[in-house]
Amino acid sequence: MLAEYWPVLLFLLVATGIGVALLIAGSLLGPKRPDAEKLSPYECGFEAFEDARMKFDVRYYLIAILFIIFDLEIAFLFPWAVVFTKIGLIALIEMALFLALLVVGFVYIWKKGALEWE
Amino acid sequence: MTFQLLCFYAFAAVTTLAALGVITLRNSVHAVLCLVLTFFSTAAIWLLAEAEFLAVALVVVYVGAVMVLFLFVVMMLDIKQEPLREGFIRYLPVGIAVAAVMLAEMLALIGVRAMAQVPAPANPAGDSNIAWLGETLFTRFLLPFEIAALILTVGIIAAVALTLRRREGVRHQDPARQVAVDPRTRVRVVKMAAERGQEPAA
Amino acid sequence: MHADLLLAAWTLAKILAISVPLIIAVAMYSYWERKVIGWMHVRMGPNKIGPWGLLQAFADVFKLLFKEIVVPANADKPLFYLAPVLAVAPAFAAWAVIPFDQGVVLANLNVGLLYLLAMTSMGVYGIILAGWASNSRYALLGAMRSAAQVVSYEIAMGMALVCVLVLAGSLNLTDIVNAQAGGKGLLDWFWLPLLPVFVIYFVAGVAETNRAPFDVAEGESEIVAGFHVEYSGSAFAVFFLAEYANMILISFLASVMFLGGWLSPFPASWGLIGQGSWIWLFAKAFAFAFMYLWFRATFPRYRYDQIMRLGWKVFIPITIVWVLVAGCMKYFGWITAGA
Amino acid sequence: MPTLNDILTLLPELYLTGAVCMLLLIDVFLQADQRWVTHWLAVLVLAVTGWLVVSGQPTAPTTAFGGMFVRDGVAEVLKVFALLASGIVLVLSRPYLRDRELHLGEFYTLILFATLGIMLLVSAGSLVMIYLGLELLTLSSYALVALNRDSRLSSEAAIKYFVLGALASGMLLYGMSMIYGATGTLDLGSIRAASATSAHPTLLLFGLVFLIVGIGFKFGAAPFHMWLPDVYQGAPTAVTTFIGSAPKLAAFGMAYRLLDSGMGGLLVHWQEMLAVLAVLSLAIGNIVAIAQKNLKRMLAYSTISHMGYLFLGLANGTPAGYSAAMFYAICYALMATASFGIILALARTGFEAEEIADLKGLNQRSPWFAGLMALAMFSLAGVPPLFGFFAKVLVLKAAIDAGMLWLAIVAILAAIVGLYYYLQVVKVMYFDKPEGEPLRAQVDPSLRVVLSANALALLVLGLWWGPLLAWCQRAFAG
Repeated sequence: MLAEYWPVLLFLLVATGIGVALLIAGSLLGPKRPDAEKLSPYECGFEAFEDARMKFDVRYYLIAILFIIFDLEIAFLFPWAVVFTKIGLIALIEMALFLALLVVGFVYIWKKGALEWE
Repeated sequence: MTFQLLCFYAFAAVTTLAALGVITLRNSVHAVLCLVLTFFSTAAIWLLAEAEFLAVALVVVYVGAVMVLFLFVVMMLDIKQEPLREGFIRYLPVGIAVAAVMLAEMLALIGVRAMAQVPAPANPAGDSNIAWLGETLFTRFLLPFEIAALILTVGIIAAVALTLRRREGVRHQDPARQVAVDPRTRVRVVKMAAERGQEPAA
Repeated sequence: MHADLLLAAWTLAKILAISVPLIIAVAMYSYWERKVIGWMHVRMGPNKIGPWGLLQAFADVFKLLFKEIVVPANADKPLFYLAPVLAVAPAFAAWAVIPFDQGVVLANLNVGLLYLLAMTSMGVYGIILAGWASNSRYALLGAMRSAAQVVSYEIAMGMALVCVLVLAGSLNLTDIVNAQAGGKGLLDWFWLPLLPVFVIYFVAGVAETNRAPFDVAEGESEIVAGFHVEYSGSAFAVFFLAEYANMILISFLASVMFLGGWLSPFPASWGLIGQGSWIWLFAKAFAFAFMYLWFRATFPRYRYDQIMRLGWKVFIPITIVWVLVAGCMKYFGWITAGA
Repeated sequence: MPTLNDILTLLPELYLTGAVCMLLLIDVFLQADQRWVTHWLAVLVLAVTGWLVVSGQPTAPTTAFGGMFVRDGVAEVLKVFALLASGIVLVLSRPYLRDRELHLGEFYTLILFATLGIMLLVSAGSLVMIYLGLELLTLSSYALVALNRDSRLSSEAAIKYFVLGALASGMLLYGMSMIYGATGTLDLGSIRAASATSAHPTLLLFGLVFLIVGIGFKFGAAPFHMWLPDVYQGAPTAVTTFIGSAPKLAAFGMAYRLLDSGMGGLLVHWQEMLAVLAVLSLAIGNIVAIAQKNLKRMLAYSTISHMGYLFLGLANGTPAGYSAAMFYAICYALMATASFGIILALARTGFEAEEIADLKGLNQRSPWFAGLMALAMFSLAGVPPLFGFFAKVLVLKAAIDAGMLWLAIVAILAAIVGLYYYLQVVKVMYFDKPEGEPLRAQVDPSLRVVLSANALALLVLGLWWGPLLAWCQRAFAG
């Protein structure tokens, strides 16, 4: 089994290498003439008057949390999809129940308006 | 075989160093990235132990989802680093003591495995253990599986109940309503008789 | 030891045989994009450099390489450089499991589908880090929007993959293609039983790559270029490479999952034309890649609230239902795929 | 493959799951002023679940889903009282929550989910089920504690609870993985069988230590009690009432399943560990409680000391000891609902009634509530002839029977110290002059009825404890 993964590892290294190589090539070939105006962050003509890192709407976190939960459900679905025909009808019912619980949560967030983006 | 062992040590070293980075780096975003690296190299180690599905699932769930949330939170909270570090030295002895106990435990566990000479359970399903894992999960561990769904549902409720709030008095546009405006309700076309204006002076 | 080195070199050669054409494909794709959109706008598109302007893309690459990489004053320098690498690495590494023809695949992983999901989910790091490391408002806003959007559509994509998996019964991509083989040619492919999911998958793929009409993250009329507004020179080129490599990847994946990969659309009984070949796969992928450009030239940009609504309130419910529908199809033998 | 029998064995839990999902869906379609529908439906659901538990109780212990789930007498008793305590909490909380704009549907669904977690936990037949049941319970509890998002104290308490709770879960999980490593099974019965002949006793012991630490955290026993006072004080009182009552039954159930069903072969080892925890809890809980000005905080330290008493019974390691401990857990849950219930009854908009000084002269203002509070305090202190007294006698007897006379002596000394701060509350209510605004108790009739019944039950059960004790003993007899 592991034999199949060496190429993947190597590919990851090569892919990283491509990115790094391009960056290095760019920094070697390109000029380096910094000045204060050039280095100031983009602010449509204004001076940047404070640190750009700011607090965000809590909705973004909520999306991230919901994403984790749904991602976990998907992680459960993968092994199920592989074996459910072997296990039989019970597996289908099981997953229907599992998804039903998920749908209950989904209806809840929907009705609560967590999916509205205003 | 030796190459495999070499890989194991390399990944183990990366895991350890990255984990060290998590607790020592001053910049919290850097620390989170170290944690990502820790998870990633742990996944690689699991892969070396032939736990194929679990390894990739670790990347999908932890690296791909959980750590994204971490990054969101850490990035946006903009934590000031200095006060956080005050307790670090003070609690170091306690931490080391706990770590020592954990190490002893691990050694005990490894010792047991070595003594018992239990070969790592062979891949029961032949080429892939995902089928084996699926079968176990959906037959023997059916009840725990459904309870896991319940826990996830509670997670959804808790997340929404604790974070979502309708802010009063915030004015916002509802673009859908803006777009749905019917011109007939906004513009009145009035018919009137043409008036004769003043002739411009020649 | 000697044999091992030889094997490593051979693998490396195979990897380069995938990556180098991919880089060239990205260059030609960007040329093709400008050409196609030009035609759709009744313009000529690039036509000065090389015959029919074919060398335009390469000229652009060289121009970018010789430009300065401007690092903003308050940027987090290591992360600023790390972000493009993190964007491009998964976009390339995902290609390791794409089967180009029967047996022509770099790594025939048992969990290939999950591996793809893992790689696509890592792409979001490049975006978030680019936005944060730049320390610029526009970049950060763009990054947050983009990350939330990518993450939302990833669920729909993941669910769509599960539907495919249910019918194919294997996470291995070669097996998935073989499960779509049958006597009836294109009627055996998964797009038919999974029609809604097929549409969702490709549309979600467009949103996942932040392309028009879902390109609010870099809607130039509101937040300039989004997360990579501060990137210039070759650092920008790397982001560009990652984005286009991802688009081509999605095109290939849609072909492999739903349109039978290298299988011929004609029944096997039709002789030579009914035989599978990598040409079919490339033709299908080209069609999808063309759709990307067509969308961009045709559709006005979605609003952000519309994008989120589409992802969460339309795609996710449909895919959840279709997972069970596909389960029933498979279980009750309504379709014979994978047999 | 699940059979019909499996489903029937699990019927109360399945019903509760379905009902709470329905309730969640109904609630999101209700307006805020229709929340009473959710309220009474939730109470009804608990009652029906209780009925299902009792009516479907098999004569002999039954397992379902391949030993994952155990339905025996212990589970029955604990479930009935957990459901009862949750029901009491729901009724007592409504006026309090309504005054504070916390009367949310989530409160009900989370309490019901937590109760479901308790039911699964006390019926667990496998380490996985213990962990999942516990997570269901604690995850809901964290969210409940943080329910009042505008309160800094509440959020802080939730964070503390969450961090330490997660740490405890981690410990528990670590211990479980050790035990799994040593025995190669997750099933509690098989673990017990395997532990007797295990070739790796060191590893088992290591696992046991971590289990005990995890249990200690969840009980809130000293020295793992740090989270408890802050959480009790910071959480909205309605939520404190819940986490102070029903989950204690779950904690007992978990300890029983883990230590007796699973690690019964290592009795001699965990007996001593529990004894240490008991002494520390008794000492720290009672002594620190004296210094408290805040009633909720004082009751939190009192909880710690009561967990010490509970451990006395558990450490005995015989059916008699377990039944004494279970009796104590039930007794404590009812005393907690009563005493926190008084705080709920006296609180009103903008006023929490949670300082001991707030109770000054309660007798003049509201003699009935003062009387109920006095009953609860006397019972907590263990004054005869109340419920708490008899429960204490039972666990002391269990400790002496187990040959831990010194432990019993410590417990008696601790009880005498405890008498001081409980009587302090009574003194304040009856002998101090009222200050500030007059206290007005809630007029909600359901609250009055349930609270009165709850407090009077402490008296009635103190006089007429026979049937309850017999029920507890029967549970462990089989």
